[in-house]
Amino acid sequence: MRTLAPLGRRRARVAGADDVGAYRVVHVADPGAPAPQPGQFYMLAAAEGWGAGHDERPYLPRAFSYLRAADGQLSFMLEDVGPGTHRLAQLTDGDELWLTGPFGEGFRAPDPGPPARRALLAGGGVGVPPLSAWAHALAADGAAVSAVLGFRDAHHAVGAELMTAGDVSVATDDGSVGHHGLVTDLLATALDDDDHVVVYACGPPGMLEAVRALCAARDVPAQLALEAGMACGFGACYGCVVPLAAGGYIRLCVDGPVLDADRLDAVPLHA
Amino acid sequence: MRTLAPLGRRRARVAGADDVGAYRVVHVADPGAPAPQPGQFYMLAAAEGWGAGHDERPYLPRAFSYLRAADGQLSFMLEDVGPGTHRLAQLTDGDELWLTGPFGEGFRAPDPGPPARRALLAGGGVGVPPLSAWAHALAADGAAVSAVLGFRDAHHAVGAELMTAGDVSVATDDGSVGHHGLVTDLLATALDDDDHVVVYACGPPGMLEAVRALCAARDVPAQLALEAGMACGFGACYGCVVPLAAGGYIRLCVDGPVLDADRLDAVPLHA
Amino acid sequence: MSVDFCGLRLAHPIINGSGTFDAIAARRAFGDELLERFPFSAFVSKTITLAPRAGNPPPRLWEAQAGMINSIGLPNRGLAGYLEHDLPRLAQLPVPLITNVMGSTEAEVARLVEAVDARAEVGAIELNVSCPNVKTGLDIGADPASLASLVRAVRPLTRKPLIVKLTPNTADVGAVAAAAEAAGADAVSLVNTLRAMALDPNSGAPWLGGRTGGMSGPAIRCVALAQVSSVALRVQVPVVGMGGVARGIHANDLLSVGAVLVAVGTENFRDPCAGARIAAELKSLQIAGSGSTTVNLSEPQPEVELNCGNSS
Amino acid sequence: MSVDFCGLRLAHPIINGSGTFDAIAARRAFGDELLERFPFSAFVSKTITLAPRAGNPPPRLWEAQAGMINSIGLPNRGLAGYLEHDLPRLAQLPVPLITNVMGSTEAEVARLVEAVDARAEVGAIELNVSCPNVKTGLDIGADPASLASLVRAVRPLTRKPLIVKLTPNTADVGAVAAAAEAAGADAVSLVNTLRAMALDPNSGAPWLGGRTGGMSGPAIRCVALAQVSSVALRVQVPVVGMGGVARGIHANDLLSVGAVLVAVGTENFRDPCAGARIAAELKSLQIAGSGSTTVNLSEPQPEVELNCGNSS
Ligand SMILES: Cc1cc2nc3c(=O)[nH]c(=O)nc-3n(C[C@H](O)[C@H](O)[C@H](O)COP(=O)(O)OP(=O)(O)OC[C@H]3O[C@@H](n4cnc5c(N)ncnc54)[C@H](O)[C@@H]3O)c2cc1C
Ligand SMILES: Cc1cc2nc3c(=O)[nH]c(=O)nc-3n(C[C@H](O)[C@H](O)[C@H](O)COP(=O)(O)OP(=O)(O)OC[C@H]3O[C@@H](n4cnc5c(N)ncnc54)[C@H](O)[C@@H]3O)c2cc1C
Ligand SMILES: Cc1cc2nc3c(=O)[nH]c(=O)nc-3n(C[C@H](O)[C@H](O)[C@H](O)COP(=O)(O)O)c2cc1C
Ligand SMILES: Cc1cc2nc3c(=O)[nH]c(=O)nc-3n(C[C@H](O)[C@H](O)[C@H](O)COP(=O)(O)O)c2cc1C
Ligand code: FES
Ligand code: FES
Repeated sequence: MRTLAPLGRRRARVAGADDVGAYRVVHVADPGAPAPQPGQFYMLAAAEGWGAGHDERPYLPRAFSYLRAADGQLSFMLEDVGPGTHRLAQLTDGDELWLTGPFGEGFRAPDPGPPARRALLAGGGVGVPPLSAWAHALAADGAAVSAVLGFRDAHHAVGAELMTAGDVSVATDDGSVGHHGLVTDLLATALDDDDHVVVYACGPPGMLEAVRALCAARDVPAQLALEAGMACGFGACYGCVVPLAAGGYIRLCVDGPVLDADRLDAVPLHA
Repeated sequence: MRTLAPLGRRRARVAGADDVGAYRVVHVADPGAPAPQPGQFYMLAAAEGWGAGHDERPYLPRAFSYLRAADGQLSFMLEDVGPGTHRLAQLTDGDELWLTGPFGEGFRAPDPGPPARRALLAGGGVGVPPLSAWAHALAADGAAVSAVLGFRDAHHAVGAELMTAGDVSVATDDGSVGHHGLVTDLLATALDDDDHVVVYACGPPGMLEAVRALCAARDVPAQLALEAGMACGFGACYGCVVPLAAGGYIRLCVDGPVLDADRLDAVPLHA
Repeated sequence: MSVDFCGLRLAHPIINGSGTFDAIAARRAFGDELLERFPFSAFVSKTITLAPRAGNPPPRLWEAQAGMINSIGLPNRGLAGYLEHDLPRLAQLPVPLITNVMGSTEAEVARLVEAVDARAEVGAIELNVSCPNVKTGLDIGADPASLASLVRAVRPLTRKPLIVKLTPNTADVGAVAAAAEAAGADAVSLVNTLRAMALDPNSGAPWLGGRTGGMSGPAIRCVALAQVSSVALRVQVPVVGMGGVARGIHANDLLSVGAVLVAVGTENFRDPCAGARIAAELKSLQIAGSGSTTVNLSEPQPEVELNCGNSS
Repeated sequence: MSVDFCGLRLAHPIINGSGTFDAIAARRAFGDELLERFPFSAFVSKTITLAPRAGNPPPRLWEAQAGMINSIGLPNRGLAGYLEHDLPRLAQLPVPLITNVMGSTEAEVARLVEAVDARAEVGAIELNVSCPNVKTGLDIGADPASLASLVRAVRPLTRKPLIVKLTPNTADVGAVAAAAEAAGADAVSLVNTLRAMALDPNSGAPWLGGRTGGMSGPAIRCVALAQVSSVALRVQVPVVGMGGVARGIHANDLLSVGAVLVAVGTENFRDPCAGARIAAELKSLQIAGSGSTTVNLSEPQPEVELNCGNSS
């Protein structure tokens, strides 16, 4: 599912930002822009002060899935992991940023069946935004949605609040909230329970690879929203490639970021 | 007159900043540092966001004469003319900057005579800070000080308020305040009146050259505080050179910025 | 602003750098609006090789100070795939096409040039010579002699304008450009990326899948300007200048030192319409009068510097 | 952290780049505190020439993206002035002295090396070969053959360690380094500045008094790292790495690819104690264990890339 992006970057106003546990949610005014598809992403760069961080970075824009898109406003959820996210996390009401997108292919609905497969969402950390957007779209179509989410600790687990549709169960590495262990434990239990599902997953590479292996072992179809280092987001640089099981590479920004799990031998650990 | 600089750069807190007409005055806490000599300068760089301006500049620190030094606090007066001054003019209470200095040779007092020469200060625009510091020092020694200052217009002429010692007359290019014309007109009149003076001047190259020529023609000793593009401020880069009448170059940062006017054939128009 | 370049009439002097804009992928992302407001006055293809190439293993990108390093590794469908799949789609663009090709032997390059020459959709051919000579290991484009022999060999094979894209990783780019001109090049373009490297902050091992890569972006702009300037002083044929161009004034600088066209590369990643924006900024500069009036750089340097003009 | 470099025992691996720190001027600015807390483990002089040089007309500086261009033009008192005036003062520094010399003929360089060799205060001699060969016009340091003959000619004239400072403006810096080693160099240092240019935003004429200049600072760091890496793979003698080092991790990167010492240049302008700071940052990196354990870069590149590893 792909919505075309308006040609070029646009200067957009930050309409507000708030902290949600360990994460920052930034709201951006994007009036009159086409509605994106869950799983699509945007390239963001602060209009001011982009380039004065450590080692004079960031220089390139950064890719972010949208969390929510409504009433001419986009919301993004990000974690400060380096100079780009650090700068973006500083933005507040009235600041401006450069915005391009939406880019890429989003999630595809389970084929109708009969019997229709349920949607089972599995996410970790900053994997929440595309899954949350997808849960909303599915719920709006009256589909049943359940999600399993993993976080480092209680402070990060607050991010689960952003999963505002479907029934959600949480796991934390330190057991401070919900299941003490990996989100894939919850996924496995859910699949034991009912595996006539399509798994939709987004999260850190290690978690995605575990999801892929689990679903492959059980013959459960899965769509994975991957990440890769990106310079452009629209197929110009050939930088964001992921190796396919069939051989060769695809550019994640134009052929992804959502991929059918069975196209991969493994989720690349870093790109 | 030279005060040695503490070795290395120090991270200093901005203690406040205010607008004075077209200029920005920035107060910097510099506790325990040695008292500088009027005419000496410091190299400044914002601790954050130094390097994200036009074309990713500024990169190097910027040179500024001090306006006032008292009670462990330094004050600078600057005009936003490019990425460095622009960023520094944004700093407010609590922000931090990198500070090195004091650097260079300051003004030297008129030789005692008898009969002692009076100090006549001539300045334009951002030439005010070193002259103001010098006027304070002279006044503190009970010497009579008068100053002629030139500005673009009324908005800039507010900067004359920073000349808080001696009696001051002002000229503006547009005549909106004081004499309608050049500060050198005022200087000439003052010299007609009494030329048993030492002229101390700081300002734009064109004005300094006019002062130099005027004083040379009348055999009046003059000390000029010059400017040049600087990378380091302490003699390391050999970038800040000024050609001497005697031939060869001197580094303005270690052999200046104050020079006896008779060492120059002309004040270089840009360096 | 319209420019004649080797007989091609271009609406303005701003084109793209090879491999920094994929018009086919961009159309998937932006739709037909791309055709209605195409950012460049000509479109330069990514480098095409005889056989298909997968390109380098990731990571392929490193973000540097005011620039980036890439080790993309020239992925492409190969000549046949390009002619059959890409060229018909590219022909739908509203601007002339320049096809960029590279081979590691004269025979390979010859086959590429002949095949591209046969296609009416192509307006000009650009030779990417930033490719090691299989014998010497040195970039063909770094050595005037081997470059001259390559150009002489393929020059007769096409009537289309032949642009030689020079590598900046050489001692005397002016000499290389002069050799290309003498061998029959209709134009030269520069700079390609500067050889660069980055280490993984965690492991200390080379970050890029290709171990080393090519530096581009504003960080190389002043180096590119110096090289374009010395090439423009050495050759009569038109020069396409590029390297770190992000704003109209940067394009104007390259035109001032003698370039006829300016290519935009890395800035396209930050702004998909960088080409159109820079062309507009350039136009307003030229209207404002501060536009390029090629300055005479050929005067000797200050006497004292005849020996060491460029050393510190 | 202490290092043995050609028989000189240095307290840590961080020295200054020639021409980026004037210890005599710095003592005028900072007083004797400079001697008590000298930032470098050895002091490298600015380049000395036979005759005094005034240097280039101003402007000599251009601020670039994450770096700068200089056209200083090697101002110096000349050999006699250096020996008589500077050397006694430099001898008061608490660290070994390395004297950097340059000449435009072998005879000139020979006289410089002999004269400096005679002075006990000097611990090592660095040859700046970023100087055009009067015959070819090409930088001596850009051409393996002329460099080798120069080094062979002067090598016998001194027992002190002889460091050859290479120019980055060459096609194959590894080959040049190998030639210097074969001719008897005890060490090589790189990179010198990259040839670069800037235009006056108002007039469009070259900004720098020397028309072109040398680029330095973070903008060249990744280019320098690639060059130091390829040199370290080609020579056995110790390598002094430099180019854009501003923090401990940058020094660590250079050590990781095989440098033995790291020189800090432009960062000294921003932080007069950069040398000491970077040495401290390096030390804490090495304690933290993420310190340099020279990585093996000599494996072949991925098969697909043998042809075009460094091209995009
Ligand atoms: C399609 C897509 C959607 C995404 N959605 C989200 C989202 O919704 N929320 C969110 O928080 N994040 C999201 N991300 C990830 C986000 O883009 C990255 O976290 C961000 O780019 C990091 O930039 P940074 O400057 O903060 O950190 P960086 O410094 O760029 O560090 C991030 C990683 O890049 C690598 N790296 C380090 N230095 C360099 C360098 N100099 N050059 C190249 N690589 C380097 C390291 O592996 C490091 O772990 C998404 C990514 C993609 C591709
Ligand atoms: C000893 C001394 C004392 C000073 N005292 C004061 C003071 O008290 N108050 C004050 O306001 N100013 C003072 N100055 C001047 C101040 O240092 C400059 O205005 C400042 O450095 C400008 O930096 P910028 O980035 O704002 O502007 P820039 O962009 O640096 O422009 C300033 C000038 O630099 C040149 N320039 C433009 N681009 C570049 C480039 N890329 N590289 C190199 N040069 C370029 C142009 O000539 C331009 O007019 C002093 C200067 C010196 C040397
Ligand atoms: C990601 C990337 C891919 C590139 N691919 C090619 C290529 O396939 N062929 C080529 O001749 N140049 C290629 N280049 C070089 C550019 O065309 C251009 O010469 C260089 O990037 C300098 O311009 P810039 O600084 O504006 O990017 C590539 C550059 C980048 C950044
Ligand atoms: C202002 C300036 C002057 C320099 N002078 C010399 C010199 O006299 N001799 C020399 O061999 N290198 C000289 N260099 C080159 C430096 O020693 C160093 O090789 C180069 O700047 C790269 O290091 P950096 O990026 O850390 O500055 C000079 C560099 C600068 C910036
Ligand atoms: S990010 Fe540039 S091609 Fe995908
Ligand atoms: S500013 Fe560097 S020597 Fe004067």
